[in-house]
Amino acid sequence: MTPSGYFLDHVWLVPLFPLFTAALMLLAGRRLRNGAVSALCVGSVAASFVFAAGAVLQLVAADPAQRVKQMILFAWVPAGPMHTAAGRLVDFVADWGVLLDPLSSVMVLVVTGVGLLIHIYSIGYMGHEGGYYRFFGYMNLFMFSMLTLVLANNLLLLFVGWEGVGLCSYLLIGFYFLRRSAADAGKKAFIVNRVGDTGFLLGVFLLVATLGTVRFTSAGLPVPSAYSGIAQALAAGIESHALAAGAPVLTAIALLLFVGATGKSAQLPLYVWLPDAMEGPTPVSALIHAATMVTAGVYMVARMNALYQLAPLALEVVAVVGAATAIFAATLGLAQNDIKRVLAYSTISQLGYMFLALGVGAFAAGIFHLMTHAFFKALLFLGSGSVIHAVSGEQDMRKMGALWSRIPTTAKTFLIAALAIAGIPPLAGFVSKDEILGKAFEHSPLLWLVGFVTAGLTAFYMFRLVNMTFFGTSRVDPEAARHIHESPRSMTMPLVILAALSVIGGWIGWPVALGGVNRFERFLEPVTRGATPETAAEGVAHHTMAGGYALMAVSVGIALAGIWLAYAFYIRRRELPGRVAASWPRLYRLLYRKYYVDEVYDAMFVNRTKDLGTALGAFDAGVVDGLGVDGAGWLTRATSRLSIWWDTWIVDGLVNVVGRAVRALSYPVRWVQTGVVSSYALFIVLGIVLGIVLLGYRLH
Amino acid sequence: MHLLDKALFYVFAGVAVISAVLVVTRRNAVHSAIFLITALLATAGIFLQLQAEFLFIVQVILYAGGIMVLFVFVIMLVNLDVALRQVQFNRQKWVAGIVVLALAAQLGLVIWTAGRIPGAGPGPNAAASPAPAPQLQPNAEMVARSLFGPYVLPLEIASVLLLVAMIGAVVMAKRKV
Amino acid sequence: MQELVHGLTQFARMNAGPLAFAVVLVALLPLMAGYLVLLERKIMADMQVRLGPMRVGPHGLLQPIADALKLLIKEDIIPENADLLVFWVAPATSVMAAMTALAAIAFGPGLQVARDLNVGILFVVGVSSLGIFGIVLGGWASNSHYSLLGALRSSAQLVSYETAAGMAMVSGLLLAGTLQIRGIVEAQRGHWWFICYAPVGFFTYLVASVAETNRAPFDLPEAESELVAGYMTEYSGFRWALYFLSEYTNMIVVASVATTLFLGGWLRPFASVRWLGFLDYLPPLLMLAVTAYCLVRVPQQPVAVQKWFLLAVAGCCALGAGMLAAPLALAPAKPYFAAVHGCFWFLLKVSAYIYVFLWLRFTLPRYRFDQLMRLGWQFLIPVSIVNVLGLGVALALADRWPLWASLAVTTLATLLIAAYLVRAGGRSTGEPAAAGKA
Amino acid sequence: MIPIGHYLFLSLALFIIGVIGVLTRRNVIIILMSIELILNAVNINLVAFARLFGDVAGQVFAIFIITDAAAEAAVGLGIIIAFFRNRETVLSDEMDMLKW
Repeated sequence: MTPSGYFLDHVWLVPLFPLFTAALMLLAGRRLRNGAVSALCVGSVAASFVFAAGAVLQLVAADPAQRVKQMILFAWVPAGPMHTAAGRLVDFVADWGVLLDPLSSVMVLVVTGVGLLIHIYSIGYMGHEGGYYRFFGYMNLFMFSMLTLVLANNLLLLFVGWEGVGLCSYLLIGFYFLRRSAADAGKKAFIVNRVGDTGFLLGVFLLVATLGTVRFTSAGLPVPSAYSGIAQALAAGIESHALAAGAPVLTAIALLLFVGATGKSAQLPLYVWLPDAMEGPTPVSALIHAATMVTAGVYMVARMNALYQLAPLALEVVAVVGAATAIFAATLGLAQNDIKRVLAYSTISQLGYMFLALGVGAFAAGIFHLMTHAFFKALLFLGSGSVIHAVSGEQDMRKMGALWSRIPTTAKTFLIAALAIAGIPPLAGFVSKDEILGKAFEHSPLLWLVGFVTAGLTAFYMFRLVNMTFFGTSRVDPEAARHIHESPRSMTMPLVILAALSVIGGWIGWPVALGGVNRFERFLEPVTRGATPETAAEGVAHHTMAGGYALMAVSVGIALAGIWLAYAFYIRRRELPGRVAASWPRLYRLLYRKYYVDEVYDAMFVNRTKDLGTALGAFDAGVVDGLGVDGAGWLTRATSRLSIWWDTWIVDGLVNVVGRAVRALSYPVRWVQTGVVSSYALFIVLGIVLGIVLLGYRLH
Repeated sequence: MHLLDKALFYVFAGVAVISAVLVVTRRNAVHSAIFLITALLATAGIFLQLQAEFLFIVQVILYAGGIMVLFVFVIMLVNLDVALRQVQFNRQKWVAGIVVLALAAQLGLVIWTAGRIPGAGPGPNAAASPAPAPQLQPNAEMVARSLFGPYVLPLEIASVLLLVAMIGAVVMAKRKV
Repeated sequence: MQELVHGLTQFARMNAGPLAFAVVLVALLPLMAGYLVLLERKIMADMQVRLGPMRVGPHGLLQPIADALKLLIKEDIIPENADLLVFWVAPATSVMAAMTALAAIAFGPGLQVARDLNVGILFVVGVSSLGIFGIVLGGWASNSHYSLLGALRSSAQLVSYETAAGMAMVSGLLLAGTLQIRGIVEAQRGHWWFICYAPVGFFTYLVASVAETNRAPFDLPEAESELVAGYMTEYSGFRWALYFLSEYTNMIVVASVATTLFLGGWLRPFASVRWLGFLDYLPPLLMLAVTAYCLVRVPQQPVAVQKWFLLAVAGCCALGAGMLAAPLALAPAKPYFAAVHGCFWFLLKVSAYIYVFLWLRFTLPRYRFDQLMRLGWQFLIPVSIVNVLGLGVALALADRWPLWASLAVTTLATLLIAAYLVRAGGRSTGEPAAAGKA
Repeated sequence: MIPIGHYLFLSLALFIIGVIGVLTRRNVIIILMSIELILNAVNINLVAFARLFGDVAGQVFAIFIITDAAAEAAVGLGIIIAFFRNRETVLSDEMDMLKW
């Protein structure tokens, strides 16, 4: 009784629209006019969005218990029978399939919806750039990869999308590849991600060895028992006591997968690539490095919640890493002057929030924050892009200010987004962030405290940004000041839509404490239930009404405090920041230089790698070339001298002896071989004569 | 009638043999070619006498009209005044002469004695056209029926041979391969 | 010895008719060739709005005889280093080949030297191909570069176009189903002439026969402006006349072959259509008309000799008319009807064919040698081969389709391929390999 | 009628003359012509026996031999031209590259 309908049955088409246009762009895009490129690429994303939305609507229309649509398009890696670590004989096969359940519905809507808006925005933003078709080709390729990732029905296919988005991220960060810093940033992103991917792959291997399957679930398939999913395999393992909750192997898998997630989702310690990734065009930052790709890690962990719920230690690690990243990145955001870098650190910080939510077992809250964050962070990035557009490409906030009335639409939508991320009710950010903080408090007050402080810092640096950009006195370059203008409709229209979503987007998850029903959590509940009912019971708990109100009030309070502080620092008394920085010069330097993390990484890894290369080079030159090759050469020469002697005197000597003997013997025969045709013919005739004589003799 | 036939045969045979001798002995290759043509035409006459009209015409068209034109062409392309002044016979001519005479003697003996060996076929005096011998008429039609009937495979092979020879000749005579 | 003489006389008695005809043929041929030359000059003059030879005899009618006399009494020059034997043999070979070829041609029912040769038409081809030797050897024996070049060109051309001509003839032979000349002609009695069945074959043969007789526009071997006079450069006097004779004889031969194969031979047009029988009265009337014209012109001749000569011509024509009319009117002459009238129709068709030759000569410019070779090897030979294939298919199809339909289909296919060849030939601009030969 | 032996002796004569030509002449073109003579001698034999036995097969074989002669002449003369171009000679005893 799986749900069906036209869009549901054709949901596998969703990634293919962008793939088609991406192929078209990258193969033949050079010949197309810009109008055609925009129409094709935006159109394909719109088609994806329509199909995705239709499919999700048809899915939601189904009975809550039946809201899974899984299709296996073809057997992709039919590896054949194998033994799992538990000794079970399984037929391992990785399909190319599509899984649409509540979790992936949320993701697919976010990806296609936000993606569509950002594509529309890009028409205006990239309109005057070279390589227009290339940009859209990469963007569509990214859409394909991301949708593959999101709709994958198994971990291996998810990895294909995972690497695909990594590739597109690399290509788009390095879009201005003539700029040295952009090319370097691309490489940095790619290499840092490889570190994470190593862990991810190891996790996949270990998972395959342990469970013998990579399919997420067998639900939604025609004969579920014929297909084994990870959730089902885990449940079976628990039931047969082959596995136990908290077993080391499960923890190991979970941690290894999480290493991959830290790489892709820019968590400590692999976050360093994301700030540099701001070298790419702003729509890329908005789409890939804020709304979608970086949340892939969150999605993956949520998708694997069945596993994580059986590995509490790993969940603990996730929570701690998430919380640490959140506050760490927030402090970094305090001292940055580049508008996009502030937003980048903010993204890292918010991703930390999501992992904190996942770590405390609130998978739905994490995904919810993912969604709202996608709205307002995309809005923030697009808004910043609009600002940069307005001030002729300037990104330094110290050279902005007083833009409120010059670019009103951008400023207003930006302010809404800032309020949303700061957590002011009733905007989306408030709802989702508060949910996380509430769940964290239930789990551990310490983690809550970290999140709480981070919320204050977030409000502060966001409004520092808003104040420095839109209010106060104008510090814009006089040359650029004359060109300040509002962006075109194609850019402001997505801003407005995203602003609306930032306001109302949180309402579907309106908390129970404030009289809501938290539809979102109920919607995701079938997925986040975990492998076994017992573990699920652990995850779903309810805090008391009063405690909930108190927590909300406190967090709103600290957000307001942060806003006020920012107002005080950057509007009222503008000398204060300088004085603060001067009074704690070391702290300021520390923050300004981003805790010297890049330097430390350089010293610890990059330079050591270079040293290793140098050492290996020396080894190669000295030992391999010197001893090995040269020594072997000497040995060969020595041997060959011996061989020459042997050849000259024994082998050739014998040959010569034989040759002389043959020549001596052949002298009498030589005169017959004249080389003249006539004489050969004469011999033929002679032969015939003799033959006839012989024949006549015998006949006689 | 009988005698006329015989006379014709001797005329043709005589022309053929004399021309053949001249072919072999002439210094100038063009003269050789002319005498070879004469010999071939005389042979064609003998064919006609033997009721082989089709072969007669094939001999005239192909041999005299085709192959010999080729020969004359090549002689003219290759003709060297030097070659005329050189020695025309090679060193082995006397040995060769003796051997060939021996061969001639043997073969003549074979033909002469053929009739006396039982089971070896008709003797040399058997009439080439015995009275009840079936007439080979209409000749062209009979040859055609035979050629495209039992001998169709050899015919095809012969055509392939010609094709190969043609390609070979073209390749060989090309200035630059 | 006596027996031999007896045998010879017996042979002569049995074959008196053909022998007599052969003698007549050999005797008349130089005359015919001479008048052909006159005809050519006259027609050329007509086309160029001139009068042509008018001095010797009425309307120049005695010109050929004067020319022949002139050639006979000219000095016979032999080049110093010429190969005497070959120099002598070559023109004789040419004439011999041409005249022997005529032996197999039937000018009318029974008007044929080699009557029951069952390879009939092939004999003509074979023997006339021997004419090449006359040209090649003549050119070589002259010991002159112009002669040799002309000879090589000429023989290359002859060899090339002989193939096309042979294939074109095969199309006629396929339709007739026999090699015998009588059979070929009789096969056209009940049908249309084969030109209607195999137009492509006829066209191919027309072009190839022009090339084979070294006539314009393919007269490269004797191109005066390029090679002086080709292989005939060193020849003069009577030997030259022999070459000339052989050329015109060859024209008659190819025209006869074409007439036999494609134009119904000695048959009256629509020979089997009964109600067109009145056409039998046409020949004598035609001759009478010529006689009348001559008689009208007699008084206008300026000199008495010419008057007498023209009168003689008129008399000859009247005699001809009488001969043609006799079988129609007189009962004892009835058996000769077919021969006399057949001969008339045959010669008429041959004349028409030769007229086309002359016409071509006066209207078309000369080809370049490589163009000539390309036309031969890349167009005519493929087209003639395709034509034979097409006819074969058509004859095979004729078992179930009407003959005209199958022939139409295959002829159309052949024409399409010919059109393709023309286009492909237009595209290829490289020097053809055959051109390097000469 | 003419006895078969006459044809055979005629054929023998042509054959022997051809063989002598092949064995003694130095000019390769004349050697080739002598080979044509030999083939011709064979043809006479075949046709004579065809007449004797009243079977047309002999003539068919003669046709094949003529075909073969055509092929042989084409290739042989091609070789001669190629050789002449390289070596400026048509004498058979100067064509001794086979002997090293």
